[in-house]
Amino acid sequence: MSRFLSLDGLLAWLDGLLKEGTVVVAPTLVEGVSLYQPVPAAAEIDLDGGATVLSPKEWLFPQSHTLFTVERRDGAAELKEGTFDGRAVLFGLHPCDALGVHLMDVPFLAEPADASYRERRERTALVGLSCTRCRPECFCTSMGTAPDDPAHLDVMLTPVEGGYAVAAASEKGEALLASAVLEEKAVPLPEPPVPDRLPTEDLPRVFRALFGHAYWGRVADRCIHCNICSYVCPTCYCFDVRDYSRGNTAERVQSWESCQAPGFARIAGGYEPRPSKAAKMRQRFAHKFLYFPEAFDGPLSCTGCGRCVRSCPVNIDIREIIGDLQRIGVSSVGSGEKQD
Amino acid sequence: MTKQVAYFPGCALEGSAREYDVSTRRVFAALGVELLEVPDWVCCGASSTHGRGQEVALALPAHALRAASQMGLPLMSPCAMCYSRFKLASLELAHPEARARTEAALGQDIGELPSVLHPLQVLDEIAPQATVPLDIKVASYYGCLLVRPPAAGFDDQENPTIMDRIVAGWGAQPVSWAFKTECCGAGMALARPDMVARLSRRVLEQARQAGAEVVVVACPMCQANLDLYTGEKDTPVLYITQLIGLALGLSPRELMLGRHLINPLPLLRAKGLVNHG
Amino acid sequence: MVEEVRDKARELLSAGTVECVIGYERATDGITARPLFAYSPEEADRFILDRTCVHNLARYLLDRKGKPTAVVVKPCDSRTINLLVHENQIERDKVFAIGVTCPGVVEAHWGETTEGLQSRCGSCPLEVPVVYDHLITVPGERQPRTGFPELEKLEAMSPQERLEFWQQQFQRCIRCYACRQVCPGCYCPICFVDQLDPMWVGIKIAPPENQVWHLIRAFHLAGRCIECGECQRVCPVNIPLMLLNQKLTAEVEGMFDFRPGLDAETLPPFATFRKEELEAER
Amino acid sequence: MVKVGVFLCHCGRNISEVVDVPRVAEAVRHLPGVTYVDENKYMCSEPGQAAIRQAITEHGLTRVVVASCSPRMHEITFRRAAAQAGLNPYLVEMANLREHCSWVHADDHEAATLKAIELVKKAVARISYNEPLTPQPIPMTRRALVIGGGIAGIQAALDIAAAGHQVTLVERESTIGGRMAQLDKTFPTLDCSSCILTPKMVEVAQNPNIELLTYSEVESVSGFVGSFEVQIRKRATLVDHVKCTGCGICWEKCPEKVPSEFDLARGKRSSIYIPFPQAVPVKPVVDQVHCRYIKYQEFEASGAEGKKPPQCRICEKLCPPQALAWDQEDEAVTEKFGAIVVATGYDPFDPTVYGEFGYGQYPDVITGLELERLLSASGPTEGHVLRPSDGTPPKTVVFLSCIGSRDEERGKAYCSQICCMYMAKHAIVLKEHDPEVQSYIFYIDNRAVGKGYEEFSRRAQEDAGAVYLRGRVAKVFPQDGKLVVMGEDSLIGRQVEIAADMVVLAAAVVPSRGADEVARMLNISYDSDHFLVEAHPKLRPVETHTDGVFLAGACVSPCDVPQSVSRGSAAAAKTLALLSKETLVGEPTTAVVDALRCSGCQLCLEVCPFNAISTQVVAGRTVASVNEGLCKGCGLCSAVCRPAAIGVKGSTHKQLLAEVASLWT
Amino acid sequence: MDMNGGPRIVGFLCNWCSYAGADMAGTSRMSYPPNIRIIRVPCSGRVDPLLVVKSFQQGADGVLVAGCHPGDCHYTEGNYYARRRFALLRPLLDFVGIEQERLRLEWVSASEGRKFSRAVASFQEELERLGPRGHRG
Repeated sequence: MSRFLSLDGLLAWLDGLLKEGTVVVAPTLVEGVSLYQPVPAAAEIDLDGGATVLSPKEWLFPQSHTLFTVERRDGAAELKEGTFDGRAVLFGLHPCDALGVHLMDVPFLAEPADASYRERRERTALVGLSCTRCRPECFCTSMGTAPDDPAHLDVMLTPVEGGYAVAAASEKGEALLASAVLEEKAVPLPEPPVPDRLPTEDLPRVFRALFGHAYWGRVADRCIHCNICSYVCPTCYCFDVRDYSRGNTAERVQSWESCQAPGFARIAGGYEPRPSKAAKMRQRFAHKFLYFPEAFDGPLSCTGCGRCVRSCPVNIDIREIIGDLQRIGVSSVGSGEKQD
Repeated sequence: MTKQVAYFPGCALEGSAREYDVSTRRVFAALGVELLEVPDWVCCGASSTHGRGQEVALALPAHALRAASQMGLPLMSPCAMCYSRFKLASLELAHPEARARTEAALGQDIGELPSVLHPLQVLDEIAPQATVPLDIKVASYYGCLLVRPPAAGFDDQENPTIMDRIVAGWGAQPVSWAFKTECCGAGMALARPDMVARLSRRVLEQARQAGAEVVVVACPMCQANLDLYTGEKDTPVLYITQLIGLALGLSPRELMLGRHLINPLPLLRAKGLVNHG
Repeated sequence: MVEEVRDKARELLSAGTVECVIGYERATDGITARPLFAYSPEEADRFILDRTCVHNLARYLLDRKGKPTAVVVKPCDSRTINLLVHENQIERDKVFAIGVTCPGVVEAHWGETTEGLQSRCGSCPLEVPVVYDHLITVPGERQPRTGFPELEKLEAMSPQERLEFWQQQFQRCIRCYACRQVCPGCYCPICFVDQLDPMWVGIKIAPPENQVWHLIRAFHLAGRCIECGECQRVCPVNIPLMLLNQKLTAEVEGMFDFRPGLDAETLPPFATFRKEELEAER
Repeated sequence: MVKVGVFLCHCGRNISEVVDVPRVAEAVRHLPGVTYVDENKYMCSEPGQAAIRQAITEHGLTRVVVASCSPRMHEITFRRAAAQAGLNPYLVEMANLREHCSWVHADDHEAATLKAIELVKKAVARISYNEPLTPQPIPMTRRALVIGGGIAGIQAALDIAAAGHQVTLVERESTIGGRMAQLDKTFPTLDCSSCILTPKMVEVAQNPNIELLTYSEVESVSGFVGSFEVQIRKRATLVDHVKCTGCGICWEKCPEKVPSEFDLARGKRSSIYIPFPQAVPVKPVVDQVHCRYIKYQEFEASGAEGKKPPQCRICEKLCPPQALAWDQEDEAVTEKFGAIVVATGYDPFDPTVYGEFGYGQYPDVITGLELERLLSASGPTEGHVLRPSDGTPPKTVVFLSCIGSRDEERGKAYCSQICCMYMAKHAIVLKEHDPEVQSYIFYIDNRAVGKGYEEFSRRAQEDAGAVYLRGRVAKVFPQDGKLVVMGEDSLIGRQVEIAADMVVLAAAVVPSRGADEVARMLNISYDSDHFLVEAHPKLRPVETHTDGVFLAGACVSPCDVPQSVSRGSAAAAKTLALLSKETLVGEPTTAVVDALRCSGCQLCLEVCPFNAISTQVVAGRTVASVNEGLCKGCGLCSAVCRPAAIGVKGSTHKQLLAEVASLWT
Repeated sequence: MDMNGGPRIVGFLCNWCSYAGADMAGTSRMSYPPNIRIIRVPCSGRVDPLLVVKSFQQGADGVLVAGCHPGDCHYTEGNYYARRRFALLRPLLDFVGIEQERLRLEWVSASEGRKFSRAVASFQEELERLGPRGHRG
């Protein structure tokens, strides 16, 4: 016996939440592009849409938002912080995206926590949706989650005949479900699909070993150094902060930033710490598979969602890179000719 | 070089200046230029007519211009007055509103304006093929209408040379003189004969002083005045087409040399330009 | 014809004519293409050539300034070479252009390709590259010219409708700058949009900023866009960027009878003027 | 952090009666950066300026905004005031509250006041981005070039030399003197032209500060004010002027006589020659077109068959110092100059276009300049005026004015300025030569503007009995050995005919051949008649738009001797003002390139009107680089630069953007 | 302060002709609508399209660029380049919904105070006809 929520029940539940002022952020189709956005009504939600172009990190860590504004009146300054004081439901996360949120928590909630991230995070409940099928670019199981893994979620929904099997994974989840009309009945859960598996054995060591390998230069050749991979990635969290001032008002803005962008980390005088294409390219993967695990002991900073694979204009494929490195590593750990 | 032209004789060449018409037709035939006469042509609007106002001043010449345009040929008139009128009219008809008004008056479209030519321009392009050497000193007299107003003229308005070039080409010796474009008295022949006499005589005097034996002209009015008021000495006044006719070996009769008041034949015989006659 | 590419590449590499041949190979999805940089004759075996070869590889010449390089160019891509030579970015004699005639290319994104050709191929004036050192003829009927149909659709709208249309597009922009990074005309060391002093646009990702970015991006390509369509292809949120470029392409051709990249000599519109012109357009 | 002082001007009541100035003061008091606000009835008055100076020192202001009239009016005033208080003058900005506000919005005080507030905000926003600017010193080559050795060029060269500066005078002909040397006498004083000119020519030759390059032409000019690089070609004279003593045997004995250019073909010269006896330098040149020996050499070289021309070489045989140098070749020298004076002079208009006057047809129809040669004692007729046709002295001479002048149809639209006076002069001089001469002058208007000119032309009429006929001439024709001049006396409305012995055409003055090429070399402009164009027709009559290039004499517009001389001196004065400095200080508002941002596309090179931009290699990249000497700060480069890598000081991207951003806040 | 007080106009005026022309309008007391903000630039050819686009983003309803008459440019050619630049920018703006009438290029000489004041007035009318901009920066 488990709990069941019919499709109508689901919509009614979400509309109820909306009515009481909860922000529901869910996959929606905008001009054929699937994005996480606050929805005006549950009907707007793209329920069986696969993975969105952008990950749900958009909600907790917006592309751009105002940290605070200052206004100057008769010599005196007045400061207003940009806060979120409502409640939100992040709906439709697949297990990989749930893992993504977790991996964002690691740096942002580690003391001293990022105030505005923590605020949103605490006021947001995560409602997940387990995967009934995999896309060719999926490899979540290689990254420590699975199509039906409820980890890090507050509520987990599994699509079944006529509705969803419901599992609450946290108190927050139980509280949220209070307003849902649930039936108790036996619903057979579908067999979870099985994505490709990658050789991820001690990746950090391999990366360390092949740090200066010419291989990076070769992959980087075709990279155009746009920001797509970082922006679609659920775990990339680099940002930049700037002040905008106009007349008597000023605003401090935080926006996404990408290690692939030209001039990333460029400092006064024009010095670039990672001038070569190779170094830039390596930076992204080294961060995921070497620096992050080392800094936060353990987890690789990748969810296997495959978004970067899908959106890269020149097919720089993280799975291929991991494979290649393992192959080279096995054959010639450390012996790779120095590249830069 | 033009092989065919639309030919507009005009009133003068039908009457007083028939020899100009005939010699022109003969010479051009000999030179292989076909003159297709403009069908039922009307007055070109020259002399006093165009003074009656712009409408008639354009409508009359427009008739022949339209005809030529339909023939798809340039319009050629030997009469300097006709030439001038056609040329000026075609310039004015280039302006849309003038054209519109004229077409309204005409009740017809004029079509693409033809180019307007004077025989001199055609002759200037034809390689001379003299059979009789023109050993004679010639004063080429242009009068006013071939070069003025500058817009309508086809040579320097003060010192034209096209006729000198042509007659030289045919073997004659053009003299350099200053009265090439002086007024002959033109249409005042009846109103102020005294003045016309003074002007014409002076022109001839100058020609003689410059050593000319004959004066060649390309305008019926010039010919008439100079021929009439010749002054104390007789200097024959020939149409350029007559002179070229002689060089081509045409007979005085064919060129109607007999029609002039000053009989050129004695001189021409003396010069051996005509043997019989 | 694929073999012809491979043979030429092998020949150039083994003769040492060039250090690198840039062509296409199969992508990891097994159906689309991706750029391949071959440094050895062996690697040349991986080259492919078909209607999924959408990338403008000539753009990579900017990364290989001064290094002898061969590159496979479609007619549109070939205009890049003239553009970059004219703008003193590359030396013609360092480039070996393997030109391929083009019947048009399909829409190709990872894991999916269309049957029909890209719409921009409809307005392409060329079938044969404008510059090449070796020409490979690709069989296939070139699709009939369609001009700029979408452009006309938009021009038919009222300003208000156009405004709404573009706001809808621009507010989706995430400013990943893939359009800029892929563009052969965007090679500024520091793009105006990245400049902080003065801060023309700044880092804020919001509709007004996005609009400034897209207007100036397009205008900086006025009289320079060689119509390879890469900006639109790479956009992760499907903004029809080529519409802006095509608008300017049409205007430039109308006003100055100029189409960029067809040769390397003609001065572009902003480098010259005629005293008698454009008083009407003012 | 900048400390901005805002100074609001009432301009009497010009501003304050429309704009509520105290309210403006309140509104801007707390703007970012503003630390001091003051009002004054007249900011531009001495007390007003004093207030600014005082505030700068007492309040340590680092920026000054003056809200008053148009910067075109008082920017300099306030910059100077700031400078006196030790503040860089370019840290001053103005808000135009008068011309752009109170004077145009007098009908709406509220709106005007709100606008005034915004104009001040705008200036404050802009000024925090102003940078202290110091003009780039341009090293001055204290040496001048004068192009053209006519009276204007001579005067300029002498004045510059007199001030102790080096000057090079380049003349295309083999002697200096120009047109004035061809004149017999000069109006209105009737001094003998060569008597007053020759001493100056000699002085040029002898002045140690003057380098005289005759028979030479300027071939190319590069560089800019302070350091023009000029290439000059010295044509081969085939005579070693160091050896030559100018004894004259060669030109006396040379058997090959040809028409003399100096005498306008009215006389002859040898083919080794000096143009006229008083020539400077008195050193001959070999005319390589006519010299027999040259012809002989060419024949030899051609290897043609047939009769050889004579070897001649008489000059060589007779030359005492053996100065003939047959193998001499053209020589190109490149020299550096700080400033350039252009004095290329004029040519007479060719009257043959007027067929009716028969110039070229009738030998006795001549131009005024040709008459000068006939009148000149050193001329072909040794000063006896004789008819070219039969050598008899003319008794009746008719002058035709405006031949090519004031005639858009076949000539030039402009008045040639000198003709009226020289016709009067000729009438007087002819009378002096031969009392029987009767002159008739056909004129359109008798223009006698100038000191003593009107009196002079009266003298021609009253003393010399010249008959002035107002009207144009229709025709000149020969009759019974005379030239009949047929014209109209428009005052009595009658046709007149005069049987003349000689007809003199007052041919128009046109720029001398090649003046336009010189202009192109110097990047200065010329008008549709090819006269060179001044920087401003009234206030900068000798300057050009190219700094350091000045104009003298008839190359600007027709002018007579006194005008040429004063123009020459004026150009010299301008030149000296430059040469008197060790270094020049140009405007500091020039373009600058940020090499880090420059993409090297070189579009700026294409659009720069002053060729001030070139390229240089910085850190392995080819980037644009501005020559501040040539840059005028127009900013065309800046507007076409996609990465905003090139900016104009004083009109930087930051300043303009700040102004835009300040609006409606 | 959207349309009340009239449409907002940013005027980029070249220092040599048009700014002086505006001064002339002042000295001749030829009044014109107050809601124009004049920015002095060395030459109309100095005006970067970015400045125009930024002006619109800052909330301008119209942008006026004024320079010397063709042939009179203090720098000989600047206005010709400006003319080309804005002839292309206008249709682009129009294409994204900023009516091209909102960007004006005028030739105003130093003596044409009347022309300047008339230009501002007629531009103002034009902009009032168009109404406030749909999307303001």
